[in-house]
Amino acid sequence: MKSKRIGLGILKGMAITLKNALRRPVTTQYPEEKLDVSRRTRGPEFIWDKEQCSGCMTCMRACPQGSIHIQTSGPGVVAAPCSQGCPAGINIPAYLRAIARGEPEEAVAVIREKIPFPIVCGRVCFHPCETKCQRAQIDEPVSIRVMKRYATDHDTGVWRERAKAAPPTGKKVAIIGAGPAGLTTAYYLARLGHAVTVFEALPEPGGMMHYGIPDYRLPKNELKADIDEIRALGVDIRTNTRVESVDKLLEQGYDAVFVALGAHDGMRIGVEGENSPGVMDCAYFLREVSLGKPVEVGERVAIIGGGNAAVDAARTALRLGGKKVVMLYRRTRAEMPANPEEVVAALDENIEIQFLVAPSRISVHEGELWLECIKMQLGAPDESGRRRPEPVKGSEFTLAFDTIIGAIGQRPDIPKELGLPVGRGNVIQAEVNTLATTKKGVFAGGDCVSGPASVIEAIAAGRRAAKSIDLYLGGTGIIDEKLAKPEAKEKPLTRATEDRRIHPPEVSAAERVKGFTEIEESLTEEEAVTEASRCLRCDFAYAVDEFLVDTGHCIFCGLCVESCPRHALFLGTDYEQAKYRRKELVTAKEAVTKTDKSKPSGFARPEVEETLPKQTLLLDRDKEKK
Amino acid sequence: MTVALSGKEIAARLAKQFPGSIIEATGNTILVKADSLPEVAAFLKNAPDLSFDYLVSLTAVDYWDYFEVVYRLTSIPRNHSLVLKVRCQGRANLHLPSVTGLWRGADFQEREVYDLFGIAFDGHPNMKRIFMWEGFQGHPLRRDYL
Amino acid sequence: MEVTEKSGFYVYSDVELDKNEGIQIEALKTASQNSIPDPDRWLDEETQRNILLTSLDAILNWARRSSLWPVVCFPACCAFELIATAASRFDISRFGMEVIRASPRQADVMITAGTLTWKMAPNVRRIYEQMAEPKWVIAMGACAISGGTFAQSYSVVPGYNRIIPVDVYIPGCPPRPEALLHGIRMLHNKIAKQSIKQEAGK
Amino acid sequence: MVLKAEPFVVNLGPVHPSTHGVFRLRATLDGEVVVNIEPVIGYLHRGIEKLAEGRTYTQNIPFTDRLDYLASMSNNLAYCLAVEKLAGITVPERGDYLRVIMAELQRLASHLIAVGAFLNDCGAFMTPILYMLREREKILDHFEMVSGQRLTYAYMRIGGVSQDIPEEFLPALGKFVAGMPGYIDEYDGLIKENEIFLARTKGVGILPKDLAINISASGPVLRASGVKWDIRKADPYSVYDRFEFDIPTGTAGDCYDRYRVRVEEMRQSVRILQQAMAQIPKGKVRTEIPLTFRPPVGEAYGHVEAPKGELGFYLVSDGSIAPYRFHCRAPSLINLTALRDMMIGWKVADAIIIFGSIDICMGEVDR
Repeated sequence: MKSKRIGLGILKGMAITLKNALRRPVTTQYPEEKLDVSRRTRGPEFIWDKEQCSGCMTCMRACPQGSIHIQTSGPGVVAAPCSQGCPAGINIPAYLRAIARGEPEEAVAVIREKIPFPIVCGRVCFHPCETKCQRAQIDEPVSIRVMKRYATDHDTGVWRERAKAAPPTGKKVAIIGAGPAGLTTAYYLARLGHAVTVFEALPEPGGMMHYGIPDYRLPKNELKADIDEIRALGVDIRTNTRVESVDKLLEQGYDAVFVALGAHDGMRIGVEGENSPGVMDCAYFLREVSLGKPVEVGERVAIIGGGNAAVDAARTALRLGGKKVVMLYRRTRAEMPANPEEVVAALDENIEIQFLVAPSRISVHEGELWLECIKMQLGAPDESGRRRPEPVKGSEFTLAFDTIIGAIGQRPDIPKELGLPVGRGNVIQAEVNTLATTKKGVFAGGDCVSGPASVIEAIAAGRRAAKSIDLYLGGTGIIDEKLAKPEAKEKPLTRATEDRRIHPPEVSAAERVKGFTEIEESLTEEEAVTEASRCLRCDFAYAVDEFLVDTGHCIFCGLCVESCPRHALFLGTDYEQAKYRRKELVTAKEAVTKTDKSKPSGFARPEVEETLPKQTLLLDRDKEKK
Repeated sequence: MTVALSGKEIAARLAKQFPGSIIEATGNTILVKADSLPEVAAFLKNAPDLSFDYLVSLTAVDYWDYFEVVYRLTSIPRNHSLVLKVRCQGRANLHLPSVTGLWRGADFQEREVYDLFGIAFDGHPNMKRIFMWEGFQGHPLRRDYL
Repeated sequence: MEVTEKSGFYVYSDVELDKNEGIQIEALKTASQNSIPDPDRWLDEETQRNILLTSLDAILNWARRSSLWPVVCFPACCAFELIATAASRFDISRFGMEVIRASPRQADVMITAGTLTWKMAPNVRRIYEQMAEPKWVIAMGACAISGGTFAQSYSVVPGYNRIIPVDVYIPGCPPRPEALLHGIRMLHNKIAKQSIKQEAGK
Repeated sequence: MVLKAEPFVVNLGPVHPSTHGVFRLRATLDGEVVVNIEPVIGYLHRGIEKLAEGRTYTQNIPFTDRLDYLASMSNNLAYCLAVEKLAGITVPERGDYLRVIMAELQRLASHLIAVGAFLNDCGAFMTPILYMLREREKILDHFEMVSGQRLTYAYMRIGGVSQDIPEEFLPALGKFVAGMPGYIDEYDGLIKENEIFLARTKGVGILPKDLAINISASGPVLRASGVKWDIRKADPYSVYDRFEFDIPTGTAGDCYDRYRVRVEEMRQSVRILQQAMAQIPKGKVRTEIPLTFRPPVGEAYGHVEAPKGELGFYLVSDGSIAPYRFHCRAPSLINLTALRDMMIGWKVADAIIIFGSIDICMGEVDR
């Protein structure tokens, strides 16, 4: 206390007494005393999710108080949910707008900014973007993949003129494996001026894009078009070349090595008799078919597994002469990892899928394979969240087949002599962000690190690898480039009438099983423009800088929260976060004083009424929460 | 269930009893001339088979050309209901006969209508403002009051 | 004034009373077109403080804030959250405030729990004026801050600070008891910073 | 010897602890006897009816919360019923059951305050109302569980309720409903035969049956005078026709009867709650309608039996997104008409009790 300075003993004593007297009893320590507050409490604070908010101003319209103020600063700052959903981060709304304007070549330029395989992705991508599409809140998501396909079909190559080639850096990079990850890395590193050599063990580049995806989904010449663009950059792709050791490559003068071997080793079914003739694994089967080798498929084919590869194998088997193709899966359709569209297509082609069935033994009887199966039932969920199948006792039965294809998964086949650390699941261990391995100058990515994944994820891994390899080689690590021309200012789409998505025309099921011709056909321009115009332009939505609720006026009725189509707004429940900002409130109050009293609040005024949409959909948000 | 009586039937009876008192009848509503309101209301209250002894609510609506005063009547012993409407043309110096003599429940409600719409009820014992203070300018619930 | 016997219905007092009231209301309404600035001199940190006075301030402020007695001013909805705060579950008496005084002369703080109309304004003003110094005002709820949901109405005062100076604002419609307690704690903090010198200079 | 006293005027309120808000009673006294009173109201007139004409139908729901802030759910219900009548919207069955559950819980909460405040006015300062508030807090917890607010819920929507109840709601309600009759018995046992209470309330402030009907009294005030009139039975709305319950009526129409009727109504509410909880079906809770919608041109009157009496909303639509006229038939205002007849001739101390026995809410009186 300051009384020390005075030096009077009496005051000092008084001070101590005071200090004790001023000590507050514990019970008065608000907010340490916490009451049980219900989880639906409409507390004193608004939680606003900037990422989700599109500035559609529905909340402003719903507010009876007019106490919501949104400050916007021009469009196009927010990353749209679809772009966030895309592993490669393509600016999806931008290319949809380009298509809607009737400029598909600009759309390709936008896509090319992030991925070097637009043609491939336009056909086989599993579109994680579409699951994030906000249009689903109104009717159905936009067919983003089909739009990409349409754009590449009408590409004029405008982007090539805008691409800038960097001067050679004199660094050499070796890439092992010419799959999507390896070729993406090669593409970007070549763009940055490095000399890139790609080593491929198989006769054709493309990896799983070539050897895993059947022709009816991705014709080989389309894949070649994309790879040719990479070759055109001066990337040296050496096929039929197997790399023995990474160290040898480094000795040969390569400054960095990127290992992208993929996952080509089909997993064994693991039952008795799996080595019988006529039993094969899916990766081998698809690869042999792609290589053009004659593969003998009997009339009755069983596919064991429920992944995408299993569906591909089943549909390929059907085209190679299988009359009765049966897929056996040990869980139910809900748990099937295969893309639902593919499953539907397979069912259309009269492929039978038996659920909750697991094989237990294979035996050969007079030229036919007897597959002993057992019925399963779903038990408690395992660590992956899927319910674990359990066999039902006494439910064994036997089916007869000519060919059995096991498609229960693939894993990387990493040769020991490569000299890289291999972890659980036979994958190479690499750092998550930089993809660097323990060996200096050696990077690894793609399926051989993550386990079997999708093309777009491999491309994303390739982009990460290119960034970190460039940084390692002394570059900036910036691989993005501007290929599309800048857009004119536009507004977000806030009024949407209910509409269905457009499905591309397909060859009929009876026709398509006859051969390997591509199933899906391209859209007409009119259809593509209509579909692309359905985009809500979430990125363009007013970029909301600040979301202010005048708590001096707010009555916490919750109508804004209820009306928000994107769940970007919540009424907070955390009382410790509650702010009673005195000064700000006073300022807000001054604004109130200036309100024009002749106008009633709310939006029932005739001039504002005109601007209201005819139909605002109310969302059943409880359904979503569950 | 409270039965909503047919306005047309009641109107026919009333027209016989008090010729020229009814303007129109729709649904369970009858529109009565302002002059004949006291006798019509008294009849509705006292007729043994109607006995509207309970005035549920009394209010007014501003339709720009005229004001419409709405009397919502219910009979507790018979459990049926009827809506009585009276129109008041013009916008200034409005007068209607009071029904406080029949239903004293109209006391505060008529004062409310006087205060907020400016319709004076003749015969009301204490016709003065109820919500707003003396000296307040205008009648807030009129459509032209901002 | 004339009053008849019990037999007669409808005997009403003189209309003069109402007219006088109306004149008062209109006068107050004309006089309070602008809001009164908040008494926030306490925000100015560290004015020249005498050490002795600081200690005296500490004692005085401790005494003052430890037993704030609110005055009855319960116009509307917020009153029931105030009553709930006073009741056993939230227990305002932990702050020495359980004595809610009906007489303004025995109270230090006015918790304005509800919408204020112009008709009511002279009465609230009078209650505030009758309170003994030092006195504080907590504006509880949206209506007290700005008129809240009725701010556009013809008869509602847009905020108590048109009539009386307000010290603490608590948003909410109505604020939960926890929020009210928080506001009271804020007022305590404010009182702790006050100085007897400033009051003398008022 | 009779002392002749000069009559004098006493102002009770508008700020007075026993006026239940900003109510003013201009009483003329002869000594201690009330010879004349004049209720002066309007101290809380916020112009809700005018403001409502400028907002959409959905945006008006928060206003109805603030009419009778002790019974927000009942107000929401009455307004939503009126709009649904106007626009011809039906409510899913589960929504209807939830509405009934909320309305009956609200009746319990409102009557608890009514009884507690009434006893407060009788001179039992603070103690009884603290017990009543204890139970009221439990009910508010249930409301908070479904709507997030403690007093102004805005829970009901046109076409149902805003959201389904959380899983833990019905078990919690079951626990509360099981305990509630015990609590009611506890209060009633303490109060109903209390000598002082009987002396102060029996025969005080009698409202005869004919007069009660004539002044359009409703709710417990009307029923205490011996009129068996309850909108839930007389004109069943929502799903009230599926429940068994009784209408308590008084015989004398004095303050004591009004107290007894309220306590008995609480017991009946518990009965309805038990039945509703047993019957509640699964399914949707609201018919989805746009946030801003235009009902056809016309008018509608929807009414419910609110805790304080018949609460009705009279809506006139001109086909736009906002009501053309929004009128609220407020039970408290009309029940106040009886005040004068009940008070004259009694002493000032009795006047306070009579006033307390009507159970008014100023937000609804003044609107």
